[in-house]
Amino acid sequence: MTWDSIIQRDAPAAPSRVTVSPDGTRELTYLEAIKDALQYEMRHDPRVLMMGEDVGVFGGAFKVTQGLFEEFGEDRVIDTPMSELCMVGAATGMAFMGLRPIVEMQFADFISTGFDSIVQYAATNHYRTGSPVPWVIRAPNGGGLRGGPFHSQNPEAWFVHAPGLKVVTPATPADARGLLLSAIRDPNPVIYFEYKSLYRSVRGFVPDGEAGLVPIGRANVARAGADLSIITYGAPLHEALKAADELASENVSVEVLDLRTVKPLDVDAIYATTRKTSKVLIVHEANLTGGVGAEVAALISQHAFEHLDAPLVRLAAPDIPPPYAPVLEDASRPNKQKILDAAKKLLSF
Amino acid sequence: MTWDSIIQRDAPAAPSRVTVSPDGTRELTYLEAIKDALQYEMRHDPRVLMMGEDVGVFGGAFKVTQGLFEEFGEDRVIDTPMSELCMVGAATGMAFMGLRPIVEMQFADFISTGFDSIVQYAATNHYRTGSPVPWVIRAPNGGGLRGGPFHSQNPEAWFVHAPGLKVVTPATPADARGLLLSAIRDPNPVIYFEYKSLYRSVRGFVPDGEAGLVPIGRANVARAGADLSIITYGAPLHEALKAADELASENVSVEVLDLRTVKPLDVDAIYATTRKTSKVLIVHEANLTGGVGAEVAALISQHAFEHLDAPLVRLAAPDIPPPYAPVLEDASRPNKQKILDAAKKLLSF
Amino acid sequence: MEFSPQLLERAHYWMRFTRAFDDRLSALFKQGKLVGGLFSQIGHEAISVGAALALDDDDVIAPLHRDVGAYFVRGMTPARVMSQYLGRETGPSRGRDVNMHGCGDLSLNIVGFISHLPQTLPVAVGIAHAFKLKREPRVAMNFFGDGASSEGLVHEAMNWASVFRVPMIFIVENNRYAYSTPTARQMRVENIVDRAAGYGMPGVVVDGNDFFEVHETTVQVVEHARKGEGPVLIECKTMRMRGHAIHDNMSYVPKELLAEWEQRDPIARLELRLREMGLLDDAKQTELMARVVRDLDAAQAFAENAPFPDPAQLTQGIYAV
Amino acid sequence: MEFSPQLLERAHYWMRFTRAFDDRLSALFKQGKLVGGLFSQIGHEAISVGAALALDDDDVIAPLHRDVGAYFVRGMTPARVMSQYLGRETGPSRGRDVNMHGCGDLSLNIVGFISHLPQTLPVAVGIAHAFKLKREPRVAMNFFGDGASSEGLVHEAMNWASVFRVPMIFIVENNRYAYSTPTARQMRVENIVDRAAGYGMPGVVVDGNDFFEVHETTVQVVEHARKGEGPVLIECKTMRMRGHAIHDNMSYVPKELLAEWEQRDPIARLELRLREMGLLDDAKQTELMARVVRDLDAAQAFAENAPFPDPAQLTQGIYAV
Ligand SMILES: Cc1ncc(C[n+]2csc(CCOP(=O)(O)OP(=O)(O)O)c2C)c(N)n1
Ligand SMILES: Cc1ncc(C[n+]2csc(CCOP(=O)(O)OP(=O)(O)O)c2C)c(N)n1
Ligand SMILES: [Mg+2]
Ligand SMILES: [Mg+2]
Repeated sequence: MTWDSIIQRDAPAAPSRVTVSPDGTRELTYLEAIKDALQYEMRHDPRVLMMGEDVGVFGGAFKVTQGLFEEFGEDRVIDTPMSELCMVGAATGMAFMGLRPIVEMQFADFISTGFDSIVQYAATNHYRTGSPVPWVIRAPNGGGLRGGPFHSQNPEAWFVHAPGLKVVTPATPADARGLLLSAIRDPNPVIYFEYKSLYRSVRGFVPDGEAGLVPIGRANVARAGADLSIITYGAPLHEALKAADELASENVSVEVLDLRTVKPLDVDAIYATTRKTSKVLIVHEANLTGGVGAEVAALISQHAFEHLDAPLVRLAAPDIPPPYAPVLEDASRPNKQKILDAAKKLLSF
Repeated sequence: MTWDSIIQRDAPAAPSRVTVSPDGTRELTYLEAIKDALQYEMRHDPRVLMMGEDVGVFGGAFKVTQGLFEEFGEDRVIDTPMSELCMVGAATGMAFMGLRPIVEMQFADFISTGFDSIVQYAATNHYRTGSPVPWVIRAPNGGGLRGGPFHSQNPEAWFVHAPGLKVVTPATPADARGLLLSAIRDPNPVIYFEYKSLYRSVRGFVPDGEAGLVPIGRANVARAGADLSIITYGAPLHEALKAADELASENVSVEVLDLRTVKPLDVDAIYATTRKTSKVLIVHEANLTGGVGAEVAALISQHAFEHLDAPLVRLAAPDIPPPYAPVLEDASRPNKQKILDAAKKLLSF
Repeated sequence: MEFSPQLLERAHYWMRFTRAFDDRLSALFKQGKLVGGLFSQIGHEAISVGAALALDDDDVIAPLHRDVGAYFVRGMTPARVMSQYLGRETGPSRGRDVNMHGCGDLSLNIVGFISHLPQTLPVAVGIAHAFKLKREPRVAMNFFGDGASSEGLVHEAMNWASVFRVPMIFIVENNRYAYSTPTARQMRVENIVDRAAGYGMPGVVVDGNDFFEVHETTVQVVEHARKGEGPVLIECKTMRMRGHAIHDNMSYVPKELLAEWEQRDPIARLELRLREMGLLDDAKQTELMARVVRDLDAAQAFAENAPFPDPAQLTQGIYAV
Repeated sequence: MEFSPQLLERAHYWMRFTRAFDDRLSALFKQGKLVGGLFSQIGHEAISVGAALALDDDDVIAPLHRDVGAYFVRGMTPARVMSQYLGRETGPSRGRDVNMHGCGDLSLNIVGFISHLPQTLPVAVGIAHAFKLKREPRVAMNFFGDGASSEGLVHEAMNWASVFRVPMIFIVENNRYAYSTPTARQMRVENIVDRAAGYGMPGVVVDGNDFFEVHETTVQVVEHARKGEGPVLIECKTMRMRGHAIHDNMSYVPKELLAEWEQRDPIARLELRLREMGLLDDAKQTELMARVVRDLDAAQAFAENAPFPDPAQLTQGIYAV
């Protein structure tokens, strides 16, 4: 740490309550799990560094990186000028020279400002030249925080359409840590969407050390069931699980598949759950048209068509910018009730 | 015309061969039809102006705007600095002040450089503030010209996912003219993808004057049929029609639906053809994953599911940057033979 | 330059009103009546009010998140801005956009900004370009921050404005911080205005906490632009006196720096000058403050009684028809 | 500065080779053996060769479409470049990328560019940044054009390089045109280098058609950057002597301008100086030209006999494993 001669420090934040379970896992919030992965990897791999706007001294807009500047210093936790496009390009250059940069977008919404560096340069590089581009972009995703049209977006589908990227969307603390470790170690450019609405609202047991690495490209059956599949990812997973709980009490057995990675998709898991239940409801927070749900539906309707016995239903935000007013934002986001309604309608097909 | 004091002019290009049919339509190439629409609208609406890199004195990289600088002068055919992001933003500002700017991207590939101005500012503006943004971006789309990874892209799906835009993809001279007129008159930001491979390879009769306006959002049954539907848009339409011809000679009746507009989609036409044939093959030039075809398949699999009697098949470019080497580019593009193969497989389901 | 008493009174009222509006919003936030982000503009009153007062009604302004005063001067009523903050149907975005974002109204010649900084800049440049093409004697003015100055689009917009010689006034509010990032980490120059020369554009630095200097300079620059002499960059030096937004206690800002700038408070300085000029006394001050509170209460009452948007209309208005 | 005979001989060879390579590609194009775009670099030889010769092997270079000479100097063989143009498996992109695009090879410390200008610039800046972080005494050099200079990313990259004081050399090749657009329509300044001051960065203008001036300046600047004194912008004044690409007859360029620059041909000037210095005579010239043709024939033969890519591998390599 060095550029803080001018800075007066707060008293350090109280350490968060960490519960350790008998098998050595710790109970962490989603946010703590992300930070744990960053810290773990930076401690073990000197090539790893981080950069972004206000990630250093300030600890990031969401305080995900708090304390890392103090631990790793200004060469590894780099506060940058406001330049998303240059930031991603610089990460590519650093990656070329053997470093493993992690870029934080202050909000996922601003990833579009770095678009060309991502989809044109980095994504295509390995195919065109054979040189890998091992970087990670962390992008705080989604709504629910009354952030309005430019602090609530879910832009993952743009990157799913761009050849050469990997895109992950963890929904639990364990996946948040496990996928971030995998993303940092992956030789490809990986976009890691982390859900703002889950940062402090979700806790869970998370393995320490090398345990709990979650492979990119593998979905997870978050709840097994037989009557209907809900395929989802990111924040709505928790709404889907609540809906499944409620349906269970009505004797309906719902399988919830958490994609976890939206590029490349785990097609085997998608087809397996389709075969099992024959009825699929796809849920995501991003707007409907051209979203990831469309790709999932298209894959199923081509490759698991014979196993379907009902229409493929998508539940997503409408095709509007995420609105601010709580009454509008709430109406626009998929939630337990909407999932229940859609599921029941589908079950009665 | 004024900034040409330093410019030596070529002899004017020979006028293109124009055939006029008895009903007053003229036979034009796809490129001539685009230019005709630009010229017609600029003659009739003084608010309309054009800008882009090299669109003026040079007449555009593809010579689509040749002669317009001479006719309308430097205030209405504006050669800009290389600044796609600013260009789109400036168009929005001009639109706010009552002008009707048309922006030319030199290649559709460079539209990603203006991304934020399009998807964040212009697209969302009417929803957020109630003020319309009547501009058009013309983007020469697609491959087949040995342009390699950055002069052959088909990026329309990104914009289909962005709320607030309209996206059109004409495949014939008549639609090229008719949709461009509609796009210019539309009060919303419209992205007009024109196909480089069709510029001079396709000719057709095109109405003059106000006739032949093609509404945005309306698909066209390019060929009626009963056994199988091919849903497509843009350059591959012509390959689909050739395949349909060939299948007709084998007594298979293929319906070819040309979407023409990919946002908003003509869902009624999509469901109608599905109901009619029960077998659907979706074809586009853009890469597969997260492409427009996914949305079409998802819509059918939800809203016309009961009418399907075979899997929904998509035929598209693989998920790679468009490769340069002719042998690779040819292998990556959908063509008549691939359409035939896919159609036959589907017919035998 | 002459400053008429009427002008000074207007400036005084709006600077005071803006400050009070800012304090009121913080109070509402603490009461939980306002959710989402809240940006304080304290310390920026001379810039927003001083520059906005240099424009004619026909001119277009594109202010930012710390330019609330400019919205007011240009006719966006406090009741509407308050409605926007409270997510009501009566705000300029009808509850669609948040806080000062998208707080525009083209009928008032105010262009709203979006978060993506500085996306409004080319829009304002395009507006100025339209004025030039239409041969209208109007100008456009756009604000941006020291942080936003690092974004590539600033370069494109300044270059474009200069190449086409459009009637555009760029105002950069250098308030020493972009969120937690001090200007020394944002750029290796002392003055952002040094970049103007690279566009063949005049640039001028003003004390952003001095209403008289801001206003006089902008008046001159507006005249320059209106005469067709092209764009100008004005750098207003100031200090962000609160955190980036209300959640930020700005522990990264040295206390001495804040104390130093406290001494240069733009409103205190204006009031001192007004007293020196014999235009202000205790009675007038009391009267003005009472008017401010009254008007503020009315705005708040309007907003708090205004309806929320109707969720049945959630998807309406995505396209213009 | 001393120019060793060895260095001058190398420069002479590569400048001549580059020119001949350029002519040969045009011929192949006309024969229909080469499809897609073809950019001539005629007139740029002193810049590409002169600047590249200032670097050590460990330094990284990111040249552009008119810097073919730089690729050669840095060890990208003509056979590989020719293969790339002919879409063969033996080109650096194995037929995936087109002409000079993506013509990089990190094992040679050459970074390829992509069409989206100037997307390679931040990549080179990141490379220089990595050198600084790793405390390696290496530098990065990137080329861009007068047209690309209008893109916002140039601003971001120069600002970033300057804020972090990375060992980066920016070379802007001001060849007076961007496609059909003359610099006067691209910017309202005479010298792009005037922008360096706005980043607190030194800037220098050189005659881009004078090998000696280009090389001496770049050597000094490389030393400056290598010592940790931060980035520098060099503007090379030159003229694009052909159309933007081979399809363009550049009727928009005044004939007198071309005639004037014809007089400043960088190769003719180099050869004149070499003769004056007693390093070149007719015999040596003949020998060198023969070597150029021989090497060029070999490269062409290699490329023409090389296999095309295997379409069965079309989708391979999208991910690194
Ligand atoms: C493109 C983009 N990146 C990041 C942000 C997040 N952000 C919002 S305000 C801000 C700091 C702005 O600083 P400055 O321009 O100096 O304005 P100030 O807030 O100081 O008035 C940042 C980083 C953004 N709005 N837009
Ligand atoms: C972002 C972007 N927009 C447009 C283009 C199309 N284009 C290719 S080269 C060129 C002109 C480049 O001019 P300059 O930078 O001066 O380089 P020069 O060709 O003169 O060497 C243009 C407009 C591009 N490659 N990238
Ligand atoms: Mg600031
Ligand atoms: Mg040039």
